Amino acid sequence: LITKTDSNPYFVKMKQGAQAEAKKLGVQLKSYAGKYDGDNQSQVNAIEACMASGAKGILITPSSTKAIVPTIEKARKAGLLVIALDTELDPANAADMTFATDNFHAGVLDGEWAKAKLGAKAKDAKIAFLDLAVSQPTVGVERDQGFMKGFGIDIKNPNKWGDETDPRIVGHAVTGGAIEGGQKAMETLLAKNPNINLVYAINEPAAEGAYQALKSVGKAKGVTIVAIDGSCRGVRDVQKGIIGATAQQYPLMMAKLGVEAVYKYAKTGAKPKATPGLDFFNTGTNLITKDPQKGVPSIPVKKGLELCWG
Amino acid sequence: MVQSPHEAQRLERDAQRLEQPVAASAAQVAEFDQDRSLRHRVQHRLHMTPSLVPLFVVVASIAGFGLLVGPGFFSAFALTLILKQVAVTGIVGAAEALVILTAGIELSVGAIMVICSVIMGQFVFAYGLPAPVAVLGGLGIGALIGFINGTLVARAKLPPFIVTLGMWQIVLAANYLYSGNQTIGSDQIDARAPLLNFFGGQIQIGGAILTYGALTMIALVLLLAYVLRHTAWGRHVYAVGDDPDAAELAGVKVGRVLVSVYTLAGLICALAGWVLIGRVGAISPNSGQFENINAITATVIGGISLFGGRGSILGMMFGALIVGVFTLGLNMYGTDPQWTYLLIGLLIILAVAVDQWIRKVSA
Amino acid sequence: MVQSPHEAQRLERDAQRLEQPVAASAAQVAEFDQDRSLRHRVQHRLHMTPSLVPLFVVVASIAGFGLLVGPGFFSAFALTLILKQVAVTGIVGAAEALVILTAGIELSVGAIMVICSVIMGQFVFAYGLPAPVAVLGGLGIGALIGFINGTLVARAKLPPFIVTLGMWQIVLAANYLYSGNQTIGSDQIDARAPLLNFFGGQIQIGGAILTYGALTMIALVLLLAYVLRHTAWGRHVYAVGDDPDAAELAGVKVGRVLVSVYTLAGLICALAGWVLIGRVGAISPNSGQFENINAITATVIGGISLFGGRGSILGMMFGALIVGVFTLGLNMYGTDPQWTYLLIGLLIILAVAVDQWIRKVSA
Amino acid sequence: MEPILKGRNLVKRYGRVTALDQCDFDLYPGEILAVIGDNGAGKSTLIKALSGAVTPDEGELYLNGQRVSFASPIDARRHGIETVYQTLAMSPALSIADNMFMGRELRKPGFAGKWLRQLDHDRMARIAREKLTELGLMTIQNINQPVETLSGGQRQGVAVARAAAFGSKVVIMDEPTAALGVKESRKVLELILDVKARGLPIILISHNMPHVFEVADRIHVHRLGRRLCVIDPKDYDMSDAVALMTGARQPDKAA
Amino acid sequence: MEPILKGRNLVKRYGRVTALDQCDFDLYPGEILAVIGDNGAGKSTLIKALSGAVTPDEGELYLNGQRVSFASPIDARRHGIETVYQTLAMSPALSIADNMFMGRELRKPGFAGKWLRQLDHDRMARIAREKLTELGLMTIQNINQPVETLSGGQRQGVAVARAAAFGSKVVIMDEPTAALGVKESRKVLELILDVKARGLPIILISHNMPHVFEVADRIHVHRLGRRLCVIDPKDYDMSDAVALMTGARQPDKAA
Ligand SMILES: Nc1ncnc2c1ncn2[C@@H]1O[C@H](COP(=O)(O)OP(=O)(O)OP(=O)(O)O)[C@@H](O)[C@H]1O
Ligand SMILES: Nc1ncnc2c1ncn2[C@@H]1O[C@H](COP(=O)(O)OP(=O)(O)OP(=O)(O)O)[C@@H](O)[C@H]1O
Ligand SMILES: [Mg+2]
Ligand SMILES: [Mg+2]
Repeated sequence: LITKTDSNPYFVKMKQGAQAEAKKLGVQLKSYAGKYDGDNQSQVNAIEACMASGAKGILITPSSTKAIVPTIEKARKAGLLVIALDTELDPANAADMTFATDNFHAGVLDGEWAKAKLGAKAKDAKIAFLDLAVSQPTVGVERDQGFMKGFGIDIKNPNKWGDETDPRIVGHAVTGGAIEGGQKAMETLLAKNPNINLVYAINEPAAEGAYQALKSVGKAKGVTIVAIDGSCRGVRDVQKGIIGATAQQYPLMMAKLGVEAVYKYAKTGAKPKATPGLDFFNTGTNLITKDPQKGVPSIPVKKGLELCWG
Repeated sequence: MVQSPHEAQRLERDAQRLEQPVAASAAQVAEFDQDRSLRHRVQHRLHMTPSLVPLFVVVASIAGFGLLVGPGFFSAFALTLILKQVAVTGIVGAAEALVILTAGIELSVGAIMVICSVIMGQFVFAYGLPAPVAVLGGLGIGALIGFINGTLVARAKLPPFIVTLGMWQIVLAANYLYSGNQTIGSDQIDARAPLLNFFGGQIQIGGAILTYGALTMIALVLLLAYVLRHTAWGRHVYAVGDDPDAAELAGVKVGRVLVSVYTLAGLICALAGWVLIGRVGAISPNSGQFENINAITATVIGGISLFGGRGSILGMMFGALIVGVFTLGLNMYGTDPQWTYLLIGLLIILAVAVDQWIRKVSA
Repeated sequence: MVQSPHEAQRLERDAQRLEQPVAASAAQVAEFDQDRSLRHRVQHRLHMTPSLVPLFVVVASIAGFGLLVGPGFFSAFALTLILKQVAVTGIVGAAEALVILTAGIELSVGAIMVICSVIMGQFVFAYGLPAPVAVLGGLGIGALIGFINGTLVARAKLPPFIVTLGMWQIVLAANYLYSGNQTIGSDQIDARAPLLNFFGGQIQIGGAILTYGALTMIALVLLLAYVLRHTAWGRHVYAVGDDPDAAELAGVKVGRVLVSVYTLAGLICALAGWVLIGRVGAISPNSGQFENINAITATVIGGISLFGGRGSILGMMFGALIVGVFTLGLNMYGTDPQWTYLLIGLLIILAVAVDQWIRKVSA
Repeated sequence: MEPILKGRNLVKRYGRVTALDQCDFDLYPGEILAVIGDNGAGKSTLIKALSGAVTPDEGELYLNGQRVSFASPIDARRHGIETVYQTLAMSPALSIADNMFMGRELRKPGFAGKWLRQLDHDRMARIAREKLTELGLMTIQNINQPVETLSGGQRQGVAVARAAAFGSKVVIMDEPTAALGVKESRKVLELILDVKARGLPIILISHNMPHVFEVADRIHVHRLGRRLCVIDPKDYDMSDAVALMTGARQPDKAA
Repeated sequence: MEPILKGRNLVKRYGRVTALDQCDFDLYPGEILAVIGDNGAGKSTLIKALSGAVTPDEGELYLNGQRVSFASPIDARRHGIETVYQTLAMSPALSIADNMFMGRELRKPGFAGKWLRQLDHDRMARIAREKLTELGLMTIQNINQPVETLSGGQRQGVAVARAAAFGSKVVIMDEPTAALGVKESRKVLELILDVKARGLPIILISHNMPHVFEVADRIHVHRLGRRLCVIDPKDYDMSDAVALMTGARQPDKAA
């Protein structure tokens, strides 16, 4: 199992899920991780180490969906089963199978919900974007651009954020996906425009940081925050009203399915199949909110808490 | 640079009440040089008090951004926000500055900070210890890690860069392993151990919001400035950084000074970890991985030589503020984050270039 | 450490054919010290050829992991895999080592590497230029960035740490802005500009797979070792790092040497960018952000003093290999990544401690 | 009479160089002992061994008949042995006063000194200035100026002033007048005699034969890492001494 | 006769210290000119100005009557002015041979030297050893040993040997015998006379009056940053010179 980083709880959960499943099936699992989000080289090294030590299959959440492909091809040629988790490769068929969520779609759900929630005010909303990193890793961009799409902002180049001209955007700031970063980013954007009333956060820790920043200047009420991930902490934040809505994803399920697939492949040589109609196996995304909006599919908090991870 | 000796003295006083808007004094920049003896006096002052130079850059950049961003930047809110944002970096930077003064470098500062905040949290929430014990435990472990660094540097004579590079990785990894990557939220902290959140408190004066964290940074830096200038230990720190062989021959216990400096640095980092809890309102093992780079940047911009023995810790604080001012200013001006990143890179170089230039003309 | 003078000579020869499995020579470690004059000769050899020490650590750690991981680690495949994995770090490390020998530090190495690989890609795919022009363009821009660094260090007399810290941020941000975050895939490269992928090529001898990238690293390091030892420029690099004032008085054009070193470092980083394309098979603007830390680690583990003027560039390569051996060994052993980081941290310290210790007993 | 400082069979090797080769050494109370010898004869190494800056590989050291071994210069200083090193041992970026009082700073009296551990900069500056004035080093304009801005001779003067001011049992000077001007050298020689008058024995290393013959009570001739002989300046003249130390002449008897 | 090296109204300030204060200077062909003065009088600063190590704030410099200004020591060396600095200007970690040939390394003949730019380490080591042997510095055991492992005097010997070997117009020596032993000092004085016999003029800064009076043709007395007077050693004795340079006596006439 090769994850993007070990510092993001999302991947930590994924690792734990995989370990639990591996133990159940009696499979030997080795894990690797990059040093930072976007660290392609560590992942290349990890794949090579797997090949050298005679692994049967690789589960990977690619840091760079395109740059990892040549190495993956080598691994597949060497007879390893390669499964992409969470993030699709580019092209998707470079892996034997992908168990993933559609990050763009998760963003779209957030955006649509926020648009409906603000209703008439959506026209002149003041939005803060709390993104992942200046290097613009794929996930961050997909989620961000999905949100804009859902909210009805012209996203220009879908592969990068920051090129939009919509006046409703107060600004982008980077958080590193952590509370501290979220807080600092929010403070900065607030200093720029104190009238922000909608916050898009790359993940729930960033959202939590944003909430802290808002609270410390007495603006906790009246600002809507949306996030993506669906960790139990995050869902509870939705419950408490800190986060308006979060798009929930399922790292544990991805990991479990992935380990199973490798197990099956090692036993029988059978490769897993994709969700009909898609080129990957969609583990799904659900919007969780206390305040469902019409036309935006969502599940209640209670259901979310059952499905949540971490 | 500055207009009169009184001005110069005032700038120095400002160092001690930076919290107040310093905008006024910045407007009259770049007009001096009528009276030669006056100029000489100013130059002499700059020469004797090297931290005035980064202070000048701080003031100038605040003025600059004021013009650029508009009066919003001069608001007490924005100016105190800068202080708030640099508090953690400033404290970690103080630890870094101490080590750099001994011609060392400390790459594990951020890691020590994070693990100490996590330890404080775990002591309370995993082991159920009372909050004061947890805080003491965190501080103690910070000092212990520093002590190990110091011992390896001073006794085993390993290069500080390597010791702390290794320690950085060790501590970060230990942190993830130990914390299990769990975040402890503000509600939990408020409910069970409000002491951990102590530094989140703040004093409000008009629009100015001074967090205890920011005040702690200022107090710590002033205290260290006093210690470095006015105690034997402080002089020894400079002597060790300047030329350790000469210091040893002249009767300084170089090893002991080094160990004490690294231990103190570890302790200060642990304090930074506590402040971090208050700052973030939560305990998250994901912070501060690269705080070492921020701390070194602040130290070097502040005019402390990486070769040791030269510079003032006040300068470090102004260095941190320079970065803080640029970051906030550029963001408020609305530059794209990538451009901000680029411009900060440029301005780091520029700030030091201005510093060097002032030193030259005032030499 | 080593058993006879012949052994010592053999170790040195090994430096030049590290590609072959060196396992055999590692089995007989830690048994010397019967014959005093023999020991003295070995010690003298170690003293004169400081890069033997990290080489010894490389060999010992290969042996250690062989025992730990099993014979799989001794396979030609695994051993050449290490070379392949450290090729990029080794090349960037060569640039770093040059700068560190002048008592500088170069934090922008990784950033220069990435932007040059991106530039090569963009020249071909965005502007439709022929691949050789694109490669030259990339190399030229790498040298140019290095030249700017060097000029700021040598002429404006800014501290290298600050110059390259700023440059690191500037170049990374410029890279993101310029690349528009586009990755260029291997299919595109193979179709339109196979030259960019040149360093992905490899020679296979039995199970041993030598990529051109790895061979380039070895050739580059040997070339630089020759230049540093046997040309006037090389001696001047050492003199500048040792004591720039003395070097200037003794007739070395310190400024010019510094500018040439940084420019060459930039050029080598650009070469690393080209090798990186071959290594990964794609061009991704997200690589190499923290390659500077790897490069510095390799350099310092390899025994080059951060204070300049002391050490050998061969040592840097062995330093990179030490890290490579540990990383692959731990990866193959299957330790959890956090444990891997922790152990690597520990072993960085240990490697240097062993190095220091050997130097001491052989002094 | 029992020597106050005695060395026996001292050996110190640097790699393949044997800088001290079974060297003996005696310093008697109240005397001025000059150590002369060629460049590289091992004089500096000898006094480094006596002052704790270097730990000899073999051999014994006795202070007042007691076996001692110094782990560091601080150790030796604590026993009252004060040294002017050939390399001067100054921190270039620190001020003259800081350097003079390095390792034995004066604190303010009362609360500030006791509890705040505050240094008495003024008093230290005053004393430093007095000591330098005694040596006639009045060209120094500012006692708080960093040592690196001093001329070579001024630096040496500061180092000599430091040792003379603080020595309590033995004062060792490794070429204290090498970079000094005529007038300043005179002052140093007077100072050496002053120190002797205070009852302290002095070890003086110097290449300046007139100086040596002017002040020394006995002369230790060092050659090839060991004591060749000890001579009395009243019985020998300068050319004899030079002949001995360069090996042109064999010693006939030891004093 | 026209001076070979002439300075007029040279001024150099370091912050508030004026190290050179409208100083004049003349060196005539083929002579040995001694510069004497108190510590801190500005002698080193003067010769740094002459050798390009320091750029004077004001004043002119003439070489063979031509106005020159040296941007760096290399500039001065290119004009044939070779200097032994008081700080010696050596790279401690490099070998003796490397230091001697720093900045003017010898390359191997033929292809290796021309195209591979390979240095001729052997030849450089041989020449370095010869030069040192001429100076009688035979206690040095290994020409490839780093300079930092040499004794103070050995280091100074290396620096002197370097300047003497390469000077073509003027050789400047700032206290070349300060750390040298009696025998080695003799050798340096002989070497100075040798160099003079080769027709080169020499500037010698020294605090050692016997040495100065032994070799100098003229003596430039430096005081408080300027030339007080120039005296002929045949007309004055040492005590006169000392009286002049310490200010105890006023100069009556200038030479
Ligand atoms: N740190 C060192 N490493 C290696 N060799 C050394 C070291 N220090 C001194 N030596 C060698 O030891 C010998 C004695 O040196 P020492 O400095 O004691 O001589 P000295 O008598 O003081 O000479 P001088 O009169 O020139 O100062 C010399 O040959 C010198 O090269
Ligand atoms: N880099 C510097 N910065 C500040 N002041 C300096 C510097 N160099 C020299 N000075 C001052 O200039 C004056 C002259 O110094 P210089 O070294 O020329 O004296 P000198 O005549 O060579 O003395 P000595 O005989 O002791 O070597 C001294 O007062 C010294 O303190
Ligand atoms: Mg000596
Ligand atoms: Mg001088």
